[in-house]
Amino acid sequence: MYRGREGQWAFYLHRISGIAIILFLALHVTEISSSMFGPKWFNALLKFEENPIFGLGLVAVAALVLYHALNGLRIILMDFTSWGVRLQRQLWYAVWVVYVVLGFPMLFIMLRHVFVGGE
Amino acid sequence: MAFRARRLEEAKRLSTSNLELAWWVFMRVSGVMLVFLVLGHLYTRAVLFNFHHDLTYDVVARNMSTVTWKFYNWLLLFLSILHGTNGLRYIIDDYLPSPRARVWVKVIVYTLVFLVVVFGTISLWAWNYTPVR
Amino acid sequence: MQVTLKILRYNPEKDARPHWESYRLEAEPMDRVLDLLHQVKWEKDGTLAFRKSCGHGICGSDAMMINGVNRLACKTLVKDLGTDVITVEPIRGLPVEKDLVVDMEPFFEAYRAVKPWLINDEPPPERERLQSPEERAVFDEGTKCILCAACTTSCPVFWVNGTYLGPSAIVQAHRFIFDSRDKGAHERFPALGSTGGVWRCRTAYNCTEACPREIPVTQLIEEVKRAIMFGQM
Amino acid sequence: MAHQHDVLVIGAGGAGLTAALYAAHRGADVGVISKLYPTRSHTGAAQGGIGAALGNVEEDHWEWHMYDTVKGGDYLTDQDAAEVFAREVIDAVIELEHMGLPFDRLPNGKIAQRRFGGHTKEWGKAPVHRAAHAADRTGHMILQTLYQQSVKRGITFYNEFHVLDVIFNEEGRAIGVVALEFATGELHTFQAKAIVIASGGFGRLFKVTSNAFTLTGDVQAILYRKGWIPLEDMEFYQFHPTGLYRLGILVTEGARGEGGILRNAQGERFMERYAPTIKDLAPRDMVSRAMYLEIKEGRGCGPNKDYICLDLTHLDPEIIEKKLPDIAEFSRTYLGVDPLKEPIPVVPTAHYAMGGIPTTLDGAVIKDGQGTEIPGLFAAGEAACVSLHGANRLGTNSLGDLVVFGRRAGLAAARFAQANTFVDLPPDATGPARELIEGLKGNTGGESPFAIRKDLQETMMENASVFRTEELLEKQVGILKDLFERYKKVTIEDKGDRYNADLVEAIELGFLLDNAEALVHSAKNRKESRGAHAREDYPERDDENWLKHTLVYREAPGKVRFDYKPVVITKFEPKPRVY
Ligand SMILES: Cc1cc2nc3c(=O)[nH]c(=O)nc-3n(C[C@H](O)[C@H](O)[C@H](O)COP(=O)(O)OP(=O)(O)OC[C@H]3O[C@@H](n4cnc5c(N)ncnc54)[C@H](O)[C@@H]3O)c2cc1C
Ligand code: HEM
Ligand code: SF4
Ligand code: F3S
Ligand code: FES
Repeated sequence: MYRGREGQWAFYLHRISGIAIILFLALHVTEISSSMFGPKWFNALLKFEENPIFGLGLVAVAALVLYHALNGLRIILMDFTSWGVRLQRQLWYAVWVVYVVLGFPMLFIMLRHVFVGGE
Repeated sequence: MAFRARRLEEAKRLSTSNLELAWWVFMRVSGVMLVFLVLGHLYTRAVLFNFHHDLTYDVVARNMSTVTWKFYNWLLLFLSILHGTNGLRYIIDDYLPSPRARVWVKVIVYTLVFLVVVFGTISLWAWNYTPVR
Repeated sequence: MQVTLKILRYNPEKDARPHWESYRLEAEPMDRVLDLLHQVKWEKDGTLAFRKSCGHGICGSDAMMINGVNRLACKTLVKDLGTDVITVEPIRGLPVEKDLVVDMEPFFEAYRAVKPWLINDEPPPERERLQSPEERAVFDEGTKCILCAACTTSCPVFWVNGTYLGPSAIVQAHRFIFDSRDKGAHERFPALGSTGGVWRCRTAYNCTEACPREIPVTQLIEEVKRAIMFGQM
Repeated sequence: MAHQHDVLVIGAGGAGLTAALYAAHRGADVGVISKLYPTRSHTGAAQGGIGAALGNVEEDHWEWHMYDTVKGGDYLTDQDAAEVFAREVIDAVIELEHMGLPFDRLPNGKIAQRRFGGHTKEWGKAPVHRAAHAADRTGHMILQTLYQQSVKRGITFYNEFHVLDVIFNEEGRAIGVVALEFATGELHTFQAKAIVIASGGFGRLFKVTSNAFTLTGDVQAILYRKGWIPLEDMEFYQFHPTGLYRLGILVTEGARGEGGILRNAQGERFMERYAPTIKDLAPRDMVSRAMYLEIKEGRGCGPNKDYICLDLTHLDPEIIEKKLPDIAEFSRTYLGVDPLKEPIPVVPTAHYAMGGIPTTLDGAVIKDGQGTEIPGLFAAGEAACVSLHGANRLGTNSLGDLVVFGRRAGLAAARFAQANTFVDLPPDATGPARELIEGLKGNTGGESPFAIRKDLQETMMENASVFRTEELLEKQVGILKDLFERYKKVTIEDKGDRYNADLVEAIELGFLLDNAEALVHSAKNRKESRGAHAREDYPERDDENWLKHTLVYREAPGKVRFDYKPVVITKFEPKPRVY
């Protein structure tokens, strides 16, 4: 493995998260669209997905989306400002700070949904 | 540093190779919009609701029947699909060196994506909530 | 001090595929990796092949991957590596010809594609064309490039996508596009704006980290992107 | 494989590329053979600048430049060459600018110029700003710019082809070249109407040198081996005063041009004693000798008292970072010395061959003291000797030499090609080159080329560098004889075809030995001190007997013959050289 630094890992992670999201999105849309076939079918599907495996999968996708979104903003700053490139490393760390700040509450709530169940 | 075309032929020559630039800009513009759309979607669906238990046909259908949400979701669908598919195109171009394989994979991917969009759009407008008893 | 030099060897006349070979060497902390390669070549195994010329980072012959990062062998001192196990591999993304020697032709093809020469058809004045120190400073960084290919062959996009011009060629384009004397920006645009052009750059920064001339490569690439964008819209 | 070009240029440094461009400009079909990728040529290492009396900073005249060149060359400079040079280099610099060379600029937009060793105004009164520069990478920019123009013109390049032989017909006209393709090990023949040699110098003869590993005087040796082509003024080899301690990597004279000072262990600015007027900016031979003397008399710096300190600490850090960024970096990288804070340890380093293949003002190679031209053969750059530099080259005059005489050689070659036709190569043109290769691959004598080269470089440094005596040179003649014997038994490990660097280095070692032979014998022959040639046993310049160029021929291995060529004197009568 080439020993690249922050930029390289930011790129790989952005790419991997992008692929994962588009794959999930395709499934997700198909799934929701299946509502066309009526509530029975749809509710059955939702029931099936109550399995925590799916719940965790969803959490993972949400985590990837959050990274992709924040790093996407980092990329945009680098592309359109004169200082973004100079501060790219700091920006990447900032991405992780914001990631934790936004991500932790979200993670907490979502995990509770998965494991604690509804009231 | 003068890029602006001064003559017609020049403008033509330049315009032919503008496509990649347009996509590049689109990725950024759509990206910014998606931040709000996707994170909003995530928030309303996964955080406000207990998506894992409370999400039922009823809940979704009631929500989906308002025009605002229809439009919101459709924009989300459209932009993220376009953004994601163009991203996939970049990736396919990068990792598939053989032009033949590239064409085939792209044909398949674009067809699937097209079907997903059509399917999604139809179903989106099909939501019409009448509570099931 | 004793160091272990591991070299990825490949001789197409003998080997089916590249393989690692290790050499125990006596080295000084101030030795260049190039000195170690010479020690192997001159004292242990004369069949080792690598390029070199100037020995002080100015000719661009000896870019190679040292301990996982692209560098010039003649500009990397043993002490700077901070370890006594040193691995050396050919740069990636160009066909390996023998040991550390790669085929540079694709690299120079990209170089030629961006028309790396001053384009200005107006008849020149009697004396020099005038240019203010400020105008000169705008493109200074790019003029330092020694065409060593360390940047291009560190780029994760270039490794997998042979059609990408690569950062080095874009640096060359920058050097001319931002030269106040140059009038040919639009002639370079087709190559730069095509599918293999600047838009392929994913801002991975390996190029900037790798450049032995400390050129802010990514910065220049981004400036070229913006120049094209604002010139077009 | 066989190739054909009207004009064939050997070498893609500054001289070769200029020649190729101008020959192509005249309509010739040009091919360039280079054992390196063109941009790897050592012209790219040149730092300080290119001297031309542009007068952008202060008043300057080509006559002053000519005078400085002649005086710097200790009056061995051919004054017709110096005049042509000082006039034409002005246009050449402007032309380089038009080609796109990014010179540093003055606030008024003109090309910036700096001071350099030996360049003065009003016939030696004070240093003058004459060196046009692009930071401290002027040579790099010249090489890049010329290569860019060659690419634009679509000139044919044969990169990584090693020239092993030049072919002549019975009338002594140069008709072709044989070269080894590094990638495949194949021998190629090149048929040409005119051939321009621009293959650079041979600094690798010495242990401490600023020159690249590849500067081994190949084509000088190839011609010298023929026996009937001489080499001129080989005894004059320049040692640059400021090479990085132990490594020899160059610190440009521009560092002193910007105000740097040489100091001995006591911190004394010793050049005040040797050259009271221009001090640290005296010509290189004088400064190098002064440094040697300081070290010899125990005033060297460091624990072993074996180097001199180049002090830049009093300069504005801005100047160092802006105008001398590369040398600051070399010092930091290779010595761990920050020039902003500490003086840089330096020693004289083998730098430049004033001598080489003798030519006319148009670059035509000549074969005797009467100036008889060899048809179809031209030379320019460091490989050649028009005798612009005489006994000692001034800083910045080599880059000028490349473009002025490279251009003249290119144009003359194109003219020759227009007036003449191709000559068929002999059926086995590659014969001698093949024998050379097979001989080396077949040798089993067990001598390592590395060991021979090391001994050669060390003994040349000891016996034939800055100071010379009859005794030392005699000793070196004996050592060379021994090294030639050992070379006959040289054995290489790599017997393959592709990228056989082992073979190439062994061939280059053979060429180096020939250059050494020519240099040492010429030095032993010249019984005076002049410019870079300093004989302790003959400390005075002797115009009566030695105001002439040496031409050295190889009669048989280890046996040489001398001929002489008069020095052309037009404007300036030889005078004692004081600064
Ligand atoms: C460190 C340094 C700094 C210098 N600074 C200055 C300065 O500031 N100002 C100045 O005026 N001068 C300077 N000089 C001197 C000047 O740079 C050189 O003398 C000059 O560049 C030589 O140019 P060239 O074209 O003759 O040869 P080079 O640039 O050395 O090129 C030689 C070419 O010949 C080719 N070649 C050689 N042998 C063969 C073969 N057998 N087959 C095929 N090809 C072959 C090589 O591949 C190469 O392309 C400096 C020199 C050095 C070493
Ligand atoms: C949420 C806000 C989002 C932002 C701000 C964003 C931003 C970006 C940006 C700027 C790029 C271009 C990267 C580059 O050129 O270097 C990109 C690429 C990409 N995006 Fe997004 N994106 C977002 C959401 C999405 C979504 C929802 C998907 C999936 C459907 C997605 C999939 C991709 C893919 C596959 C790529 C290509 C990655 C690559 O080429 O390496 N993105 N994104
Ligand atoms: S930009 Fe830097 S790394 Fe890339 S080729 Fe030029 S000098 Fe080498
Ligand atoms: S590593 Fe490659 S992706 Fe761009 S920033 Fe450098 S060229
Ligand atoms: S040998 Fe010239 S750059 Fe390393």
